[in-house]
Amino acid sequence: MDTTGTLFLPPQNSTIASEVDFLWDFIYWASAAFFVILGVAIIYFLIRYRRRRQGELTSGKSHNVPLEIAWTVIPTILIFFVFVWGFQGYLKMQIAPGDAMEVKVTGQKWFWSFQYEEGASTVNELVVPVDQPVKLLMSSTDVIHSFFVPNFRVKMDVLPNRYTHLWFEATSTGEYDLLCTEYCGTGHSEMIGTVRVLGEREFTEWLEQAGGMGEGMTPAEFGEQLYTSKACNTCHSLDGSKVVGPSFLNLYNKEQMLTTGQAVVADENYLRESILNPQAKLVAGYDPVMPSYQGVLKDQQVDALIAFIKSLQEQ
Amino acid sequence: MATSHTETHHPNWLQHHFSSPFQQGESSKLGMWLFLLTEVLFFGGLFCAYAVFNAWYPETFINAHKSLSWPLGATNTIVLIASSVTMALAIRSMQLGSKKGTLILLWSTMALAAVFLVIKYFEYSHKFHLGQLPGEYYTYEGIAGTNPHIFFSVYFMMTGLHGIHVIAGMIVIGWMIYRTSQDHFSSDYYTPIEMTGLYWHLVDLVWIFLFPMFYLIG
Amino acid sequence: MSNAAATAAVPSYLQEPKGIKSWLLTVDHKRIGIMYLAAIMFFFFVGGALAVILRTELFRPEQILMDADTYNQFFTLHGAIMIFLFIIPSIPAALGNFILPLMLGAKDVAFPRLNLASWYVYVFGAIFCVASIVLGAVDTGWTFYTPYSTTTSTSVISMTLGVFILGFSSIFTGLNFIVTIHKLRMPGMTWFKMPLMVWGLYATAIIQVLATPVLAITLVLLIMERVLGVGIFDPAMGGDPVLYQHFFWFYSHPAVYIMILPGMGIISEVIACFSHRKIFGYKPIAYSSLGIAFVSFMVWGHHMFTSGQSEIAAMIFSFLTFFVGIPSGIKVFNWVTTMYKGSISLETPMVYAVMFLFLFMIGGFTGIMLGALALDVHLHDTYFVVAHFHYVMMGGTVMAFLAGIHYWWPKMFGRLYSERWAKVTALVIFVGFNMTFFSQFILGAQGMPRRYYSYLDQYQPLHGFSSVGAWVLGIGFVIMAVYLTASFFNGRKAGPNPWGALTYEWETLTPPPQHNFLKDVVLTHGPYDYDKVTVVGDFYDKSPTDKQHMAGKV
Amino acid sequence: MSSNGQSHHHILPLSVYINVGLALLVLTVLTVVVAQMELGVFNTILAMVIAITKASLVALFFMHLKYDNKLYLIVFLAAIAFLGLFIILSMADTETRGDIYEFRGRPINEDAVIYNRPGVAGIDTLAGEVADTVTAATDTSAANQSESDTAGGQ
Repeated sequence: MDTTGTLFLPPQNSTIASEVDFLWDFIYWASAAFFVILGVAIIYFLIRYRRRRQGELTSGKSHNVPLEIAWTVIPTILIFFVFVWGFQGYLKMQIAPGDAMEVKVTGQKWFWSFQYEEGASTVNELVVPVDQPVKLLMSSTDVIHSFFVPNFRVKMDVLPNRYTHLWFEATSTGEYDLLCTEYCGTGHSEMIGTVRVLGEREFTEWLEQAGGMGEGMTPAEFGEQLYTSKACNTCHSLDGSKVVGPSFLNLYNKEQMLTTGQAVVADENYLRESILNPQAKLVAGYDPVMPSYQGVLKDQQVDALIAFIKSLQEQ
Repeated sequence: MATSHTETHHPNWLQHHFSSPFQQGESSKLGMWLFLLTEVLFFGGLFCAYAVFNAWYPETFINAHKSLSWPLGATNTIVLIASSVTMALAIRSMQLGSKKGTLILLWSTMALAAVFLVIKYFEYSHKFHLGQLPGEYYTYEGIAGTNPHIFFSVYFMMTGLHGIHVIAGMIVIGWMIYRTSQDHFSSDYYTPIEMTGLYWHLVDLVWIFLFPMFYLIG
Repeated sequence: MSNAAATAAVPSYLQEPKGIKSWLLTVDHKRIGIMYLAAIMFFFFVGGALAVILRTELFRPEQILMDADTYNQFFTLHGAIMIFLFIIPSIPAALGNFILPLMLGAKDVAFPRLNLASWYVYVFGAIFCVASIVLGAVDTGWTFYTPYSTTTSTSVISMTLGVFILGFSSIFTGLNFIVTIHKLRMPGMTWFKMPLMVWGLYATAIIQVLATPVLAITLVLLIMERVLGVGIFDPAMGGDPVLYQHFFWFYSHPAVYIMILPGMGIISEVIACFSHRKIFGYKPIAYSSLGIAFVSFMVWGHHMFTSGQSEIAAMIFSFLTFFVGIPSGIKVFNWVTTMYKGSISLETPMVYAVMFLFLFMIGGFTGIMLGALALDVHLHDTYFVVAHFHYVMMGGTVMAFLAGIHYWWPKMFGRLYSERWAKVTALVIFVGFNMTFFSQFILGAQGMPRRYYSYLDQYQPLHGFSSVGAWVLGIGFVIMAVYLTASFFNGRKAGPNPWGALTYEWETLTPPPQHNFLKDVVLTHGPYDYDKVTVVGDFYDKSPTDKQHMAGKV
Repeated sequence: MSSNGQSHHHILPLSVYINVGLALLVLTVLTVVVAQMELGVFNTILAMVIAITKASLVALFFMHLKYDNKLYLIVFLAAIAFLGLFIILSMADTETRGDIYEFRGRPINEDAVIYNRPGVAGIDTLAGEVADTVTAATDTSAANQSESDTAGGQ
């Protein structure tokens, strides 16, 4: 298995990758052959048959049945093979093995979240075991996104109010880019995550402690970790600048003007409500784009985030 | 194509780039048929939407279609068929050179089109009253099945688009009435009326399908 | 026609009638063609400027010129302008309008007033599209995918209404061309005596009248979705966003052939003329145009292999997709064989035609890759697709368009351009083009998704290279604008038939008089009878004598 | 035939129009009667067969396709054929999405939440596009939007 990649293709890190790359190679070299033959012919003709005298009469031959049959039939046969291989590979990509581990994927503007059957959930980081098929059950909460891992050669659109699916089996441990390939607005190019492939034992360990607070961590430190891992950072800055949502700096106990015209103090209750039900009290000047974190964050995690926000007070 | 003896006969309605009235008439007709082809495909998108959603929500479509009044739909069908007959006869009348007959028949077509629209108006206002509106304005609660608003979205889009075509047809027929009364046409030259007729028959054709799709089978 | 002295007194269509009003109210297909040409060239340079700005922004992953929202609006505008305002009308409405009746020996198109209306409708639609910039720009991409397009706060309605109106312009042109080709051929011109450009335009026109109405209804539904929330494409209301994609691509895939088929027509003309040889496989080329037009209606689903459409649909669409490849391949084989034993003169139009052959081949081969299901899953919506369609649309259609412009320029304006500058520019464009887009094949296959404002660091070197290529390309087009403008004002005067071609547009004066031909033309030789008739082009014959026409013998 | 381009096809007798008109009338009555019976799928099939018959009558006689240049017939049939292609190929997708995995064949929430559209509602967007001045109005609509979000949220 090629794990270094070529000029064109990234390394192969899933079971399906070599099959896709075989198809690539076949078309690539067949095309190269045709390209060279035709290219050489064009250049040769340009030189050999350049105009030497104005107004000469030329050959009136405009048909050659064997030649025409050949250049119709040969490409047709080649193309038929390409179709069959392409379709076989595609079917393999569509039908997941029965023992595949299932992970629920949600695409939202502009991050990915993953829910494991065991209860763990992550944001922008899909952690999977090596050498084990993983089936993703995907849907979106807003617009269409698309789940793409180049090294695995898999891609599938993520639709609102519909499930789509995708499966893969990673063949080596490591971290691979996860990209959104269906245009979804401002943060489209920031909707990048990682697929972390772990050994079987490491994965089991990870799954057990995933979502919990590490030992010896203060709630605020845990919150800081969640701030990145749950992708709060895509919309909320820590330096007071306005991104998509309000900055966390000095947010605690600040008086906020709502879209309804009311004022509200950003206390613990308000922060909790805004995380779990963001549109309930929307601060004026911001779009109602934040998704609800109900069910995504555990209570302990919400507390940790609030603790982290409280710690961000400038003197 | 052109026959040579037509060169001498050059009536004022013959455009310079055509060599004979025959060529001009055939060109107009082909152009009109191509236009009708675009109309068929324009409605086609909605027919496709109807087919897809009918297959997805068959129960809804059956339940929802019962809220449409088939007697009104059938009346409208008959009205439109009658208007098609008068339209076809108007062309025939002009072929025979009868200006008066053409005018009477065109006016009848116009009147029947108006009757169609009036009936449609009563149907629509009844639906508006009940809250059987398209999409997110749908508030009616008496129809069982998933997503009944989709039925009404498709219904209003298709009949609405058809209605717009009826109105456009009436405008063109009005224009033809004016031109006929101004003696623009004769038994030699009546292409514009013929083209209007083709258009009007297509409007009728579309309704011939809309009627069973919405009023009878859902 | 050889009697230049006697006919010199006849004013050309450019000279008579005079005045701006005579232009704005003209029903002369040549003037309408020129007005189209002016309009599309304007939008080509606007779209091109946007492209250079976009590439500059992408030089490095971080912000250089603009923020993400502006970038999204710019690439949407670039796509919408280039597709709806430039490429679709470029060859049919601008060059085709000018050349089609001349090639048929007709005095005008079948419906001259409809033709003028088509231009005004185009301008009207263009105003709506441009107005969307002022009203808050559009950030949906030119595809207007729901539900993004139904929920974004930008002025989607203005843009889609503009495109809706432009559709009518396209339908009018197509309808007009079909009738013209059916009814207004000169006596003696049977279907298989028509130049291949006419076949290309005919196939194009069929697609225009068949596919464009579906786009119109799609956009109406999209607007209704925004205005009334009809819910047909809205997943939250029981509708289906994938259905929108079916609707959209039912037009937009055939539209790709609206763009390329007339280009292929131009290439057939140019290669035959400059190879001075009977075109090889006339009927296969003609039929393959119709074949492509027909099959193009059954392959749209290959834009949707990863969209969540069903596996069976994907299989059907993939299978049918390959049948577009065959006729395209046949054309290329025929063109190359036409050069065999020809008498090839490498003037600028031919240079562009050869560039077309190379670039279109690459575009076609990568198309095969994208048609293969398993491989498309990896390549879909990456820069590979971007590079592929730029190779077909720009390397194909735009190169053909440039070949056509340089080929018919003397006929249109009666003047020649600087051959030296034209060839240098062609070289600059060829180098710039490949720098810009070949690097994107590699980027895409490596996994770089399209429509990204910023990107991961590992993609930077190729992005940088591509951006430099875009600047080179931009410079090439600026040089072209300069030498063509110079030619327009004081280029060398051209004779009626500079290249020695046998199609009938060259039988009339240069530039042609108001009603095209001084007297009715009758077909005397086929469009590619270079084995029977030969004409030395007055471009080659520098001495101003009268022995250009040497029918039948050398 | 004379040089005039119109009367090259003969003028149809009045009876043709009357008879076709009557046939259309009868067929309309027939389709209504048939629809009142419970015939299962045959209701749809019969209704479509009758509609196609009626359409053919109109096209052949009123639109003169029976007598005119066959090219027009080809144009008309092409329109129908391509429409058919469009519908069939679209439905080849929409009807078979659940073939491999049943969950892919249907929406997650079968019943639409009609008043819970993501983002800003259509009418407000239009207003916003025409004149972006009424910020206050859009603000309230956004607030209403969020209220309905809470009400209809899962």
